[in-house]
Amino acid sequence: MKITLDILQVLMLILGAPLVHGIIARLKARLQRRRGASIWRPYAELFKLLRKEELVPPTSSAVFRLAPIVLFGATVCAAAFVPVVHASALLGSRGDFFLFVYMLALGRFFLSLGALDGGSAFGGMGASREALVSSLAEAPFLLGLVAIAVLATRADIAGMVAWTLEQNIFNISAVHILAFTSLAMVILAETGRMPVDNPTTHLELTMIHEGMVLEYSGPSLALIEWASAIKLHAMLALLIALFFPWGMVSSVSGWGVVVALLLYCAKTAVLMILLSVIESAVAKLRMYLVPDFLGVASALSALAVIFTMWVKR
Amino acid sequence: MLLLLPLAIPVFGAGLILLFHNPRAATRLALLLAGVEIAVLGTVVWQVHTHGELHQGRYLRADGLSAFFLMGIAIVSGLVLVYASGYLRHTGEGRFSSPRWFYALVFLFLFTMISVCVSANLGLLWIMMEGTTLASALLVGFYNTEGAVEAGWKYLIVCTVGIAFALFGTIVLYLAAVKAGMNPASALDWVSLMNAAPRIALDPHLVKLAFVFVIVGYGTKIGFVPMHSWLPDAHAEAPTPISALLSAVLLNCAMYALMRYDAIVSRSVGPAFPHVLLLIFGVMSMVVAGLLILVQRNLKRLMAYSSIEHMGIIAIGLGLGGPLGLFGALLHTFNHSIAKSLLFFSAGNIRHNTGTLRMDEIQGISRTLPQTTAALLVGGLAIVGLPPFSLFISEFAILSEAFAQARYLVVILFLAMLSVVFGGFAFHFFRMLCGEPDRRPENSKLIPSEYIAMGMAALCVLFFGVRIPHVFGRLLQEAIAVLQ
Amino acid sequence: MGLVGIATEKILSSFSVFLFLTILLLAVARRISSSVLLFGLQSAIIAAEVLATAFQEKLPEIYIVGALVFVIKVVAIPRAFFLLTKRLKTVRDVKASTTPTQSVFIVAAIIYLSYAAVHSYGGAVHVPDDPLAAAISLILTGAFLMVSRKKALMQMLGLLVLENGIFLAALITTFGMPLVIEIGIFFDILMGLLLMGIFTFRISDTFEHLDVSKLRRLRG
Amino acid sequence: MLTGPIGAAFVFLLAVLSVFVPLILIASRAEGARRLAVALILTASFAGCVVAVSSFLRQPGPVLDLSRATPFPFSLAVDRLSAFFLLLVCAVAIPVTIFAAPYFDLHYSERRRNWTWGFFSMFLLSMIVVVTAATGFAFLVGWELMTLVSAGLILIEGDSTERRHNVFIYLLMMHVGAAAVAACFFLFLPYSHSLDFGAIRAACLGMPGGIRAAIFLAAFVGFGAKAGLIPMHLWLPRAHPIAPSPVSALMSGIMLKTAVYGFVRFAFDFLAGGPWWSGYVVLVVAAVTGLLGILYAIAENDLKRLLAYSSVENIGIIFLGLGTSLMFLAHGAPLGAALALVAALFHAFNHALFKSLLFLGAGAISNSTHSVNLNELGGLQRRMPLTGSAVLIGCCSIAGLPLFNGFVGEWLTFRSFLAGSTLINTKAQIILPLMVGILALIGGLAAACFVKTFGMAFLGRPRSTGAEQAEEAPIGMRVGLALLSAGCLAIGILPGLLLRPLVTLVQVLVPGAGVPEETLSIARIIPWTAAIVLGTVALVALFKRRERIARTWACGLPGLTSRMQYTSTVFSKPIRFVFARVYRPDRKVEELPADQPYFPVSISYRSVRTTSYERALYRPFVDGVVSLAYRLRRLQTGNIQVYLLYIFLALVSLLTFLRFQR
Repeated sequence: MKITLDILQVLMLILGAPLVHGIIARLKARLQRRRGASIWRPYAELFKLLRKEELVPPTSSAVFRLAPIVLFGATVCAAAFVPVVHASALLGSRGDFFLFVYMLALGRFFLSLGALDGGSAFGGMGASREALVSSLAEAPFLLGLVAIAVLATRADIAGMVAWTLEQNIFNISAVHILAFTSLAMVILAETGRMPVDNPTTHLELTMIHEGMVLEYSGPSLALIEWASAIKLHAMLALLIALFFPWGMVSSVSGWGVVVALLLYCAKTAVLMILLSVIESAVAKLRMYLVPDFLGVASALSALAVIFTMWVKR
Repeated sequence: MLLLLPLAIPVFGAGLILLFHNPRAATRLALLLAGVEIAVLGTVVWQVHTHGELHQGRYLRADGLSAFFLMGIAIVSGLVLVYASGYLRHTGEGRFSSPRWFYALVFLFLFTMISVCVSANLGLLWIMMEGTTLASALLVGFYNTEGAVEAGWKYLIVCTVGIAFALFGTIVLYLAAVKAGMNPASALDWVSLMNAAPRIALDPHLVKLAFVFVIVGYGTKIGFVPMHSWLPDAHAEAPTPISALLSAVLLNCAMYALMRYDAIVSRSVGPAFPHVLLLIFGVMSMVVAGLLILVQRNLKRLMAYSSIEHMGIIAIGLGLGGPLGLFGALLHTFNHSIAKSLLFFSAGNIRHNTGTLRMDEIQGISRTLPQTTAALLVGGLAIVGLPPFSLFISEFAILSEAFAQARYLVVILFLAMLSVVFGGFAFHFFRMLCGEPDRRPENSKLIPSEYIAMGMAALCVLFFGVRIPHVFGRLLQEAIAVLQ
Repeated sequence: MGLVGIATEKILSSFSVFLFLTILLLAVARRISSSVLLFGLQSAIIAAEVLATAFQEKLPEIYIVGALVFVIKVVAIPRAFFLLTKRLKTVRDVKASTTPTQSVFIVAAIIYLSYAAVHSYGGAVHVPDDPLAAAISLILTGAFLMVSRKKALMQMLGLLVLENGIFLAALITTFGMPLVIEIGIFFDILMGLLLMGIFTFRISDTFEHLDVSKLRRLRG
Repeated sequence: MLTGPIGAAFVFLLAVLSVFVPLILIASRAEGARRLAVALILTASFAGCVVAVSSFLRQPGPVLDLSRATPFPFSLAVDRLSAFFLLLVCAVAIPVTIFAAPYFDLHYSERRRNWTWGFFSMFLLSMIVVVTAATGFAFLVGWELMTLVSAGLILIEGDSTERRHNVFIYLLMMHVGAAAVAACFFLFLPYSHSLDFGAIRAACLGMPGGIRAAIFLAAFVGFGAKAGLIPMHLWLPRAHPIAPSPVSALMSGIMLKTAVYGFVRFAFDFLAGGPWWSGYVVLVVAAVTGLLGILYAIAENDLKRLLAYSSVENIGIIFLGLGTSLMFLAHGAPLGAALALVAALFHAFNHALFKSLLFLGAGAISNSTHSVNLNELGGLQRRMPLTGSAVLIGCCSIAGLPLFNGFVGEWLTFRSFLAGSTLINTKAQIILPLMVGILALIGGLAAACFVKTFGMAFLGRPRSTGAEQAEEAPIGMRVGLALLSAGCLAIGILPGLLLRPLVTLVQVLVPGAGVPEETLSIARIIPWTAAIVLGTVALVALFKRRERIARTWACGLPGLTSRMQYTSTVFSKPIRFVFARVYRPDRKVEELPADQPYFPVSISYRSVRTTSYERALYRPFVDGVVSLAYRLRRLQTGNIQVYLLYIFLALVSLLTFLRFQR
C-alpha cells in the first residue's frame, strides 16, 4: 500500500509537471492582461516534439544524444525523494537532501556538456553562465536545508517532514522564515525563472537555459523541457513539504490521502500565483547582479543555520 | 717496532723520490710506496683491533681511536695518490713544483699526519700538528700562481699563530698536571693524564684555561668559525689532490687532537664546560658556513665551506657526547672524508675539461661529462645528507642524540642549516649540470686512475649508507671506548 | 750564595722590566732592522733568565735549552733576518697601520692588562708576578705586531715575539717541558721560519712587494 | 614473522622493485629486457594488492625486519592502516604501469626509457616503504627517496631553465618538509628512546602537552607541505604538470596520499587526536585550500596545471574530513570522529583513482594531439571515443556527481559536518554545519571546472590541426584508462565495497567508535538511486528516434568555424569576474589596427592572475637569508691581519667568558 502510494507520488510529480508550467504561463498571461494559451498546451507540445525527427549538429558526439536522457533520468530520480501527500517518499526515507541536490546537479552537468557539444557560441555562453549560477546557488540551497535538518536532527527528507508535522504551526521559528526565503530565492535561480533567467526569451544577452538547449530539437528537446518542468514541480513540492506539510497523512488511509491531495493542490496553487506575480513584477537582473542575489540567499541561509543554536533548546 | 714502520716508510720514501727526476718513475715509485704504506697501516689497524693497543717507546702509541683515524688516512691517501698519479699531467713551474717534489712533500705530509695519530705525548702531538702545517704549506703554494702564493702565506701564518695558542694550552695543562703532583716526565702522556684526570681537577680553572687555548688553537686547524679564514683559500688554490687531503685527512687529524683533549678535560672537570664550547663552535661553524655556501662562485670554495660546515656537525656530535653522539661524530669524520674527496676529484675533472672553476661559467656538464656528473651527483647527494648515502646515517645519529638530550635550539639550527645547505648545493649543481654546454671538451672520458679513485669513493659512500660492515663497527666501538 | 747567586736573584726578579722596555721599543721601532735587533735583545734577556733558572733550580737540561735559545734566537734568527732584508732589498720600514704614539699606548695597555690578568689568575700559579705578566704581554704584543704591521717580515717577527712569550711562560711556570719536546718545538720554529722565508721570496717575486695587507685577491 | 605465502609475496614485491627491475634494466638495453621489467612491475604490484587485502583481513600482517643489516632499526610491517594505503598504491600502480608502457615507448629514446623505468620502479618502491614503514628510520629513508626519485623522473623529461627552477623549488620545499617530518619523529625520542612505531605509540601517553602540540604542528607542516596545503602548495602546480603523464598520475594520485597517510599515522594513531585547537586549525587551512585550489583550477587553461590545482582542492576536502574528525575527538565524540575519518580516507582512495585516471587521460590527449592547452583542443570525443568516455567518467567522479565515487566521499563529509550540530560545544556546533556551505561551494565550482575541462577538450569543434588529426590512443593506454574508470564506477555504484573495510579500519584508529550508521545508509541507498536513474535512462533510450544531421544554427551566417566557439578562457570568465578579488587579474586588450575600432583585424586579449604566493610569502624570506649570507660574506675580507684579529678576538672573548663563567 505504502509503496504504491510512493510510486503514485513520483508519477504525480512527473506527469503533473507540464500542467504546472501551463498554469504558471496562464497566470502570467492573465496578470499581463492577455488571454494566454490553454493550461494543457505543454502536454501538446511535448507530444508534438516527441514525434518529430531530431536535427543533430554535424560536430556532435554521443554525449550530445546522451545528455537529455541522463538529465531526465536524474530529474526523475530526484523527484522520487520528495514527499507529496504523506510524510514519506520512494527514496525519501533513506536518501537525504544532499543526494536530492546532487541528483539535480548530475542532470545539470550533462545538460551543460550537451550544450558545449553543439559547437556553437550560444551553447558555450549558456553553459558558462549556468556554471556560474549553479555553482553559486548550491551553497545557499544546502545551507537552507541544513538549518531545517539541524532542528529536525535528521537529514532524510521524509524524517524532516515528519518532524515538521509534529510541530505546532504557530511556534514556527526565525530559522524557518530565513530558510524559506533563501530556499525560495535559490529555487528561482535553480529553475531559471525571473529575475535570474527569463524562460521565454531568446535574446543571447540574457538567456542561460535557452542558450543551452538552442541546438536541441525533437524528442531530446521534449525530454529537456519535461525535465525542467519536473524540476520546478519537485522544488515547489519540496518547499511545501518542508515548510507547510500540515495536512499530510502520516498513516495511509483512503480519505486522508484525498484530503492531503486536495490540500497539496491548494498549496501549490498559492505558490504558483506567487511565482507568476514575481515573474511579471520583477525585471530580470543583469548577469553580474545574479551573484549578489545569490549572495543574499547565502547570507540568509547562513543566518538560519546560526539561529538554530538558540532555537534548538 | 710495527709502529715505527708506517712513520719510517714515508720519510725515507720522500727522500727516495727526490732522487728520481723522471716524473713517470717518481709517480710509479710513489704509488708503490703508497701501496706498501697502506698495507703497513692496515696491519697496524688489524693488530690494534686484535691485540689491543701498540706501544713504541714513551712517545708512540696506537689505540682504538688512533686505529680508526689511521684507517681513514690509509683509505683516503690511497684514493688521493691514485687520483693524483693521473692528475699531475701538468704542474706549476719554479722550485718545489715538480712531480717529485709533489710526491715527496705529500709523503712528508702523510708522515706528520700519521705521527699525529700515533703520538702518545701531547707535546709530540703538538709538534706534529705544526709539522702538518709546514709540510703542506708548500703543497698549497704548489702552483706558484698569485693565488697560490697568497693562500699559502695566509695558511702558514694563520695556522702557525693558531697552533701557537694550542702550544700555550698544552703548557697550561702540563702546568696543571705538574702542580697536581704528576711526574713531569709523564705529565704530557695522554694515558697517564687520563688516569690522573680527576687529580688534575684540583685546580679546575687552570684546566679550563688550557682547554680554551687548545680549542682556539686546534680549532684554527679544524676550521671552526671564526678561525676558519685560511681554509677556503687553501682548499681553493691547492692542487685538487691536496685539497682532498687537506679537507679529508688534515681536518680530521686536528679534530682527533681536539678529541684527545676533550676526553681529558671532560674527565677532570666534567663534560659540561668543554661540551658547551664545542657546541658553540659547532653551531657557529655550521650556521656561518651553511649561509656562505649559498653565495659562493668558485666550486672548490663551495666544497671548502661545506667542509667547515661538516666540521661543525662533527663538533656538535662531540659536544653532545653520549653513545650516539660520539658514534655519529666519529662515523661522520670518516664518511665526510670519503664523500668530500669524491667531490674534489670531480671538481678537478671539471677544471680539466672546462678550464674553470667559476660555477657561473660552467653549464650542461651532464651532457659533456656524464661520468664526472654521476660522481658529482653522488657526492652532492651524500654531502647534503640524503639517504641512501653514508652521511645520512651519521647525521641521523647526531640528530637523534640531540633530540634525546632535548637540545632544541641546537636541533632547530641544525635542521634549518641542513635545508639551507641543501638549497645552496641544489641551486649551484642545477646550474652546472643542466642546460646546454657552451663548448664540448675534447676528452670527456675518465682516465683509468680517475675512474678507479672516483668509483671506489662513490661505492664506499653508497655502501656505508646501506650498511656498516661488522669489522668497521667494531673499530668504531673501540674508538668510542677509548674516549669514554 | 756567591756572586753568581746574587746575579741570578737579580736577573729573575728584575729582568722582566727590560722585557717591557723591549716591547715598548718594538712598538715605536720604524725600521725592520731595529725591530730585529730589539727581538735579539729580548731573546738574549730570556736566555739569561733561562740560564738563571737553570742555575737556581739545579736542572742540567735547562742549560741546554738556554744554550739553544741563545744560539737560535739571539744569533741565528736575527742573522737570517738581516740576510733576508739584504736579499729582498725592499724598503726597510715596517709599514705600521698605527702611529707610534698609538702603538705605545696600546702596548702600555697590554702591559697593564697582563698585570691585571696575572692578579686575577695569579692565585692559580704560585710564581712571581712580573715574569708571568711579562710573558703574557709578550704574547699579546706579538699578536698586536702581527695585526698592525703590514710587512711580511714584521709578521714573522711578531710571531717570534709571541713564541717568546709562550716560551717564557712555560719556563717560569713549569721550568720548561721535557727536553725532547723543547727541541722539537725549536725545530718546528726553525722550519717555520725557513718556509716563511721561502714564501716571502715568492711574494716579492710574484707581487713585487712585501705588503701582506695588499694580498686580497681571495675573499668571500 | 615472514611466514606463509603472504610474507613471500611481500618480499617478492620489495625484491622485484628494489633489485630485479633495476638490475635487468642496467644489464641490457634490449626490448625484451624492458618488457620483462614491466611485466615484473605488474606482477609485483599485483602481489602487493594481494598482500594488502589478505593482511587487512587477517592481522597481524607480514613484518620484515632488516634491523640487523642496517645501521639503524629498519623494519616494514603491514598493519590495517598500512594495508589500506598499500592497496591504494599497488591498485593504482597497475593501470598506470599498463598505460606507461606504450607511453614511454612512444616518447623516449632507448637510454632514457631504461632510466625512466628504473626510476619508475624505485618510485613505487619508495612509496611502498613509506606506507609500510614500522620505524622512523625506514619512514624517513622512504620519504627522502620518494622526493629524489620523482625529481629525477621529472628531469628525465627535460631540463630547460624554468623546468629546472620548478624542480628546484620542489626539491627545496620537500626538503624543508622532510626536516619537519624528521623533527616530529625525533621529538618522541626523549620519551620513547627508540623510533620504533610501537615504542612511539606507547610513549605518547606519558608525554607533556607542549611536546604533543609541537609534534602535531610539525606533522601538520611537514605532511601539509607534501600534501600541498595552501600556502605550502607552491611546488605542486609547478612539479606535477611538467612530469611525464604517468608520473604525474603517480605523484598526484599516490604520492600526495602518502602525506595523508603520514598525517593520519601521527595525528590519530600516535597522538590519538591533537590539542583542542588542532581541529579548528586544520579545518580553516583545509577550507582555504579547497576553495582557492578549485578557483585557481578553473582559471587554468593548461590541462595538467588545472588537474594539479584540482589536486590541491581535493587535498583540501580530505583535510576537511580529517579536521572534522580531530574536532570530534577533541570534544569526545568518537562516533562522529569515525565518520569524518572514514570520509577522509574514502575520498583519499577515490581521488587516487580518478586523479590518476584524469592525468593518464591528459597523457593520452597530449600523445594524440601534442598539446594539453584546452584552447587548442576540442572535438576529441568523436576522434578518440574510448579515451573520451573514460575521461568523462573521471570528470563526473571528480565533480562529485552521484553514481560516481567522488560523490560518496563528499556526501560522507557533508554528513559528518551535519553530525557536528549534535556536539555540546556551541562553537563547533555552529562552525561545522556552516562548513557545509563551503564544501557545497567547492563542489559547485568543481562541477563547473570539469564541465569546462571535458567540454573544451572533447566536445564541439577541434580548435587546432593537432586536435583535428587526433587518433585514438594505443591499446595499452586504453586498457589503463578503462581499468581506472571501471574502478570509479564500481565504487561509485557500490560504495559498500570500500566502506565496510574502512569502517573496520577506523575502529582501530578511533577506539570505541562503533559503526556510523551513515556509512550503512549510503551503501544501501546509492544502488537504488542508480537503479532508478539507469532504469529511466534505459527506458527512454529504448525510444527509437529518427535523426538528421543539420548545420549548427549560426544566426544565418554561412557556417561556423572553430574560432566562433567558446574557448576555455571565455568559459571561466564569469567566475573569474565574480571572484576577481582572488585573482587580481591583470587584463590587456589590444585591437589592431587601433584607428578603426569597428572593423579590427585582430583583437588580442590577455588576463593573468597576479596573486603569487612565491612573491608574497617565500621571496622575502629567501631574499632575507641570501642578503644575510652576503653580509657574512663581507666579513671574509681577504686581509690576513683581519683574519688574525678574528682569532685573537675569539680567544679574548672566550677568556672573558671563562673569567665570568665560574
